[in-house]
Amino acid sequence: MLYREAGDFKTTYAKDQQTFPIAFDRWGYFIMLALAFIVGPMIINDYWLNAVVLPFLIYAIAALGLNILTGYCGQVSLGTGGFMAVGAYASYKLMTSFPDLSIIIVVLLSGGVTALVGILFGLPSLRIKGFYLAVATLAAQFFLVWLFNKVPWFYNYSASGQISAPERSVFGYAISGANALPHVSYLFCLSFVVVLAWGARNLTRGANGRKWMAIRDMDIAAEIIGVDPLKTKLTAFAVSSFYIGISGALLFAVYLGAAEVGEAFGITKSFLVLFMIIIGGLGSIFGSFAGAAFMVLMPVLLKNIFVGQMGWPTDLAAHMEFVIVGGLIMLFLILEPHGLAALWRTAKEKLRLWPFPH
Amino acid sequence: MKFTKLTAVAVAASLLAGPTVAELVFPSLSYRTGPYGANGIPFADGYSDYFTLVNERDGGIGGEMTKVVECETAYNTEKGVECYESTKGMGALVYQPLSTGMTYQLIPKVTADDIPMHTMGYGRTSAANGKVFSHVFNYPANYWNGASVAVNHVLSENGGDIAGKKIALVYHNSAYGKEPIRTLEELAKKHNFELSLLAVDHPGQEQKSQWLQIRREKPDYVFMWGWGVMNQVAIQEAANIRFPMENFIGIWWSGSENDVIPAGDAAHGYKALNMHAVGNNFPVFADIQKYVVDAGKAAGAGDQVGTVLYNRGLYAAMLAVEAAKTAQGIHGTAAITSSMMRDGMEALDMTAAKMAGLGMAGFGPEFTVSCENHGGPGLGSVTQWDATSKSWSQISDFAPSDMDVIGKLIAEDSAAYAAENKIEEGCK
Amino acid sequence: MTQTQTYQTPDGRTIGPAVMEMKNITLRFGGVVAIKDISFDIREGEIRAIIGPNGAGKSSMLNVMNGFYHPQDGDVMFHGKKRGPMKPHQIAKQGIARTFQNIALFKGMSTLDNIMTGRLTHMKSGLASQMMWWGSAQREETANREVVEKIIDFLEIQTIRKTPVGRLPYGLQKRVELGRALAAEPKLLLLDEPMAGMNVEEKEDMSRFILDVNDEFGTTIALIEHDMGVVMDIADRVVVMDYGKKIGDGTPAEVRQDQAVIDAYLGVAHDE
Amino acid sequence: MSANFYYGIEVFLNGLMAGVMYSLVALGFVLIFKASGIFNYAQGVMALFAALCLVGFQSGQIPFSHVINATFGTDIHHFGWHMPAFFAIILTLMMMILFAFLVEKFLLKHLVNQEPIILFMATIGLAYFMEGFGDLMWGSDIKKLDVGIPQGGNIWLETNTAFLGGPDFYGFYIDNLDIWATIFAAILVIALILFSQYTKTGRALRAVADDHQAALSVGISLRTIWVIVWSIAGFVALVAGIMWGSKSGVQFSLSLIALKALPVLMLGGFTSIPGAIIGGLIIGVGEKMFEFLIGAPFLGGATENWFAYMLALLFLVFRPQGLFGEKIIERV
Repeated sequence: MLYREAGDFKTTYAKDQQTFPIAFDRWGYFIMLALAFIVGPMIINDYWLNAVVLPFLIYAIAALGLNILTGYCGQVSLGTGGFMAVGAYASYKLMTSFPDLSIIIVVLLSGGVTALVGILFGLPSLRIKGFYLAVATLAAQFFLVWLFNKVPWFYNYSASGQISAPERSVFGYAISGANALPHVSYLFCLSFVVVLAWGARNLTRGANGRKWMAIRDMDIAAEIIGVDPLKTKLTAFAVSSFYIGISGALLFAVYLGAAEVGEAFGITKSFLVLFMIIIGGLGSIFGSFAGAAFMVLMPVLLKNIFVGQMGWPTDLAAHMEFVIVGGLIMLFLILEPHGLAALWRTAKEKLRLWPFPH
Repeated sequence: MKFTKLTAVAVAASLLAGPTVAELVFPSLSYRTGPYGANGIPFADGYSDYFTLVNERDGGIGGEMTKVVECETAYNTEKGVECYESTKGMGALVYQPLSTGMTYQLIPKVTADDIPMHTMGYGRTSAANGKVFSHVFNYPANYWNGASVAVNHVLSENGGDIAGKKIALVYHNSAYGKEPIRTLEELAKKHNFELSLLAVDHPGQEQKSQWLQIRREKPDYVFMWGWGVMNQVAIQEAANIRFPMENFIGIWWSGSENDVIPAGDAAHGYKALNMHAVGNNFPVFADIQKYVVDAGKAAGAGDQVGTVLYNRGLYAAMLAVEAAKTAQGIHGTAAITSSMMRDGMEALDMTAAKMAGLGMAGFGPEFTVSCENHGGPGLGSVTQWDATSKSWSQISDFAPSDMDVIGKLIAEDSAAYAAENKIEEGCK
Repeated sequence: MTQTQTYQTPDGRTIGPAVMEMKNITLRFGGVVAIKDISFDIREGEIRAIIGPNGAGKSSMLNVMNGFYHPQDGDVMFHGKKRGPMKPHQIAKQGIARTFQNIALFKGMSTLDNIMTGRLTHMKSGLASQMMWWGSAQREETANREVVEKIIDFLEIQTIRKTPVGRLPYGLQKRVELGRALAAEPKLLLLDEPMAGMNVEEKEDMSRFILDVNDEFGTTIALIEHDMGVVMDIADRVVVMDYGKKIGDGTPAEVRQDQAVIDAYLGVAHDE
Repeated sequence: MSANFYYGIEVFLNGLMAGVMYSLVALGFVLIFKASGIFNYAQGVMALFAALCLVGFQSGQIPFSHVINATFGTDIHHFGWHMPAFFAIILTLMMMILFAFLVEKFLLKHLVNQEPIILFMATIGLAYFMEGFGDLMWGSDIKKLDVGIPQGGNIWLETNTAFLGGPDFYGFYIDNLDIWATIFAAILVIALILFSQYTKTGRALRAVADDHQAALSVGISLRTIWVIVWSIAGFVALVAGIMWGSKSGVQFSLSLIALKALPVLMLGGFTSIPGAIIGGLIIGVGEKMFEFLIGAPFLGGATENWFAYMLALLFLVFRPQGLFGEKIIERV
C-alpha cells in the first residue's frame, strides 16, 4: 500500500485541523516544495520558465483569487481581467512614482488597491445573484478597461497607451525590466504563490471560509444563524481582488514587461481565469492550480506536438488546438463535473487500495 | 546560466524540429488564427515565400540557406512571449513581431539578447531614434509619418491650403489607434485645419454613433486608424451615409483587400496609405510563381500572391535579406549572427538599382538607415481601391512626410523612455 | 396568564421571567393576513410549543420571532426591551438560534463544519490572523472545536463528523441542524417542526434530545408542531393558532380542555 | 426646432434599430435558457458558424479544403457552383438542426441534472470546439455575405424628412439593413409566439420551461425538447449571423456579438422573450443616447460598451427581478 490513511490517529483538535491530516500527503507536499525551490531552478530552462512556468504561477494566483470568490463564496465574477488591470496599472504607477520602493511592497500595495476596487464593484452582489451577477461584473470589466485606456495619467501620458515595467530588483537581482533573470523571477513568483496559497488555505478552512461557504450553500439560512451577508460577500470580494490584483501586477511587471490594457486585460482574461477554476474544481485550492496548469500547458503541448513533431502548418495546428481543448473540457465535464480536483480525489481513493484492488 | 542556456537551445530545438546550425534562421511570428487571422495569413505567406524563393533561386543568402521558423501567436502577446522564447535559442537573426503589443514587451528582451527587431509600419514609433533603441528598427515608415503623409495628400489635393477644413480621425480605441493623434494635433496647429477625434471600441462591429456624428459634422476628410473587423464595418458605414470614398483615407493596416471586399462596390474609391507597392506586375512575382508556387513550396494556399498584405510580407522579407547581405559584407562571413545582423540593418542602404536587380524596381522607397535614424526617411504612398477590377492602384509615389514636426516628437518620446530605463543615448 | 415570579415545575426545573414577549403581532403579505393580533410570552427555561393546523401561521410567527419577517403592527420584547428594526443576523447575535422546517443545512460542508458555523457568532479573530493561522485565530478554532465536539457527543453523531451532510439520511440531518443551533449556545432556541416527516423512533429520539437540551443546558425553547401528539408530552405551555389567530394558550392540560382548540382539531375540521 | 433636436431623435431611432440587432442575438440565449436552464455561452459562435456555413454553401466552397490540401498535398478550393441564397439558407438550417442533434447526443445527454455552472462550462467547451471546427471547415479568411438584403441609408426617408430641421439638418438617416432586421425580428418573434402557443411541441416547450419534473412526469421527453430548442436557437443564430455578417463580413469577430447581448439579457431577464426585445431596445437607445449626449462630447467617446452594462447593472440593483419578473418573496 503506497498511499495510507489508516493508523494515522489524531490526539488533539489542533492536529486534526491541519491542512494535510494524512502524514503521506504532508511529506509529499514538503518534498514538492523543496523540489520547486531548490531543484526547480537548476533543471528548468529559460524557455520553460519564461513561456510556461511563469504564466502558470501567475495565473495560479489569479485562479486562487477567483476561486475564493466563486468557488467558496458562490459569487460568479467575470471582472477578473479588469481587476488584474487595476493591479497592473497600480504597480506601474507605484513603480514610476516611487522608484526606490521595493518591488515586493509595490506588488502587495497593488493587491491592496485592487481589493478596494473589488469591494466597490462587490456592492451590487448584495442584491444581484447568480448569472445576473456574473454579467453585472462585466460592467466592471468594460468600465475599468475603458478608464485605463482613456485617462492618460494612468500610463504617464506616453504617446501610445502602452506601459512598460522599469527595472526593479530584489537583493540585487533584477526581476523586472531588461536584465531580469528568469530563475530569479521564477523564485520571486513562486514565493508569492506559496505564501498566498497557504493564506488561502487558512482562510478557507477557518471561520471566514465557513462564512463564505454558508453564504454559497444557502444565503438566507446563513443570515439567520448570524452571518452578515454584506460583510461576508465584501470580504470575499476584497480578498479575491487582492489575489487577482497581485497576479495582475506580476503578469505585467514580471511576465510581460509591457502591457496595453485592452489587449492584455480584456474580457478574454476574465473568461480564461473562470475556465481555470471550473476545469480545476470550484472550491478547491488544488483545483486552482490544476486548472491553471491545464489552461497554460495544454496549448503549448498541443502546439509542440502538432507543429514540432507532426510538422503541421501553424494555422491548422492552432485551429486543432481549439477543437481539442474544447473537446477535452466537455469530456472532463462528462466524466467528472466537479473538475480535476475531484478526479484527483477519486484517483487517491483508488491509490489507497493499490496494489490490492478488492 | 550558460548550462541552462544550452539546454534551452537543445529543448527548444527538439521541441520545434530545430534547424541544422549552418542555416540563417528567420523566425516568423505569424497570426493565421484569431480575430485578425485574415490579415495575418497573407503577410506570413509573403514573408516565408520570399525566403523560399531566395533558397530555390539564389541558393540562399551568400551561399547560406535560409530557414523560416513560423510560430503562431494568434495576435496574442502571451503566445508571442512563448514564440519568442521558443525560437530565440535557434539562432534567430531578426524578429518581425507584427504586433505593437508584442513589440513593446520584446524591446527590452531583444536588447538584452542582442537580437535586432524590425517593426515595419507598426510598433513603437520613437524607436526610430537608434541612439536609444539600439536593436529596434522601424524603417521605412511609421505611424507618425503615415499621419503626415495623409495630411500632405490632402494638402496636395487642395493646392497646399487646407486652412479651416475639417478632418475627422476614426481610430481603434487602443494604443495603436491613438498613435497618430499627437502628430495630427501638431499638424492641425501648423496648417490650422479642424481635427475631430472619434474613438471606436474594440472590436468595432457597432459604429452607428460614430458615423452618425460624421454625417452630422460633415468633415471634408476622414482618416482611419482601424484594425480587423472595425475596418470592414467603417467602410460599410461610410458607404451607407454616402460619404465620398475618395475623401476617406485609411492607414496601411486599413488598406488590404480584406477590408474593402466585404463592402462590395460601395467601397469603390476608398484610399489607403502604404509604404510599398501594390499589385503583382513585378518580375519577382514571375520567379515566385516559378520557383515557389508551381514547385508546390508556397507557405499558404498560394491564392494570396499579389495581395497588399502578401506584398508587405514579401517586402519585409526582402529588406531582411538585403540587411543580411549587408551584414555579410561588413563582417566578411556568410554565417552571420544576430548581432552582425543588427549591424547590417543599421547600415542598410536601399537603392533603386538594388531593387531593380531583385526584380522589384520601385517596390519600395529608396532609403538608408543609420544609427541616428532607424526609421528611414518616412516616405509613404497613397493607394486607391477599384471595386470593379477588385484591385488597389498606387496613385502617388513615395512622398516625404513632415519630419521637422515628427522628429521633435520622436526625440521627446525616446528621451522619456531613455530616462525611465536609465539608457544613455549613443551609437555602438 | 403571564406570571412574573419564578416557579418550580413538577420535575424540578426553574421557570424564570419572560425571555421574549410578543405584543399584538400582526403580519400581512400584501392583502393576506398571516398573523392577526397575537400576544404571548416565552419564559426563561421553559419549553413553549406553538401548535396549529397547516397554514395557521406558525412558521410566519417563528420568522417574526427571529426577525426574518417584520410585523406591520405590534412589538417584540426581548429580555424586556422593545426590539427595533434589526437584521436577522444581528438578532442571531443577541442569542436567538433556530432550526428550519425543511432542512437548511449547508450541503457543501461536513457535519463538523456545519455545526462549527453555529459558533460563528462567538468567533472574533481578524482576517489577517486567520490568514496566517496564528494566535487568536488558531486558539479560537481549537476552543470552539471543543464546544462543538461536546455537542457532537451529546447528539451521538461522532461517526458522521467528517461526512458531507448532503449524504446523510433525513433524521440525522435534522439532528445536525439541531446541533448547529445548539452550538450558538442560544438564550432562546426556536425549533420549526423538529419532528416533521420522522418515524416514531426518530420522533422519540428527537423529543428526548429536546428535553435533554432544556434540562442540561437550561435552554429556553420555543417549538412548532402541527400535530398535538408528542408536543403535549414535552411542552410546559402551549399556544394554539388557527388561521393566524391565537385560539388557545396554557398548559397542555388546559389546552386539551379548550373548546375552540377541540373544534379546530377534531370538531369542525378543515382540510389540512 | 433646432437641427440638434432632430439629430437627437435620429440617434434615438438608430438606437432602437441597434437594439433590435442586439435582441436578435439575445433571443437565442433566452430560448435555450428558458427550456433547459442552460446559459449557452456558445450562442455567439453558433451565429458565426451558421454564417460561415451559409457563405460556404453559397460560394460552393469545399469544406475542410485546407485540411485536405495540407494532408494530401492537393489543391482544391471550390466546387465551382454558386448556390442561390434560398437553398443555401435551407442547407444551413439543416446543418444547425444536425448540430443541435449532435450537441444533445454527445453533450447534454450526459449532463442531465447538473448544476447550471457545469452546463455553462460545457457550453464554453462547446464554443471553443466550434471556433476551431468552423475555421477548420471553412478557413479563417474574411468572407462577404450577401443574401440580397439592401444596405445603406434609406434615401426616401432622408429626403422626405430633410425639411424638418432647417438648413443644417439632412433628414433622418436609417440603414435599410436595420429596417430589414427589424422586420425579420418581428416575424421571428411572432412565429415563435405562435409556435409556442398553438403547436403541441410549443406547449410542451412551455411545460418544460415551467417545471422540468412535471413535464417529465406527463411524458414529455426532455431530450427531444432539447434538440428542438437548440435547433430553433440555431435558426435564430443564423438570422443574427446574416444580419451582423452583412454589416461586417463573416469572420472570427462575429462570435463577439454575444457580448452585446449580455446586458440585454440582464435587463430583460434570461427567461423572457418580450424581455429580450424590450431590453434590447432600452440598451440600444440608452447607449446611443448616452454616447450622443455625454459620451462623445465630454468623455472622449467609445463609452457604449461599458455604459450598456452599467445601465443594466443600475437597473438590476433597483429591480433585481429584472423587467418582467415578479417581486421575489424570500421564505425559509
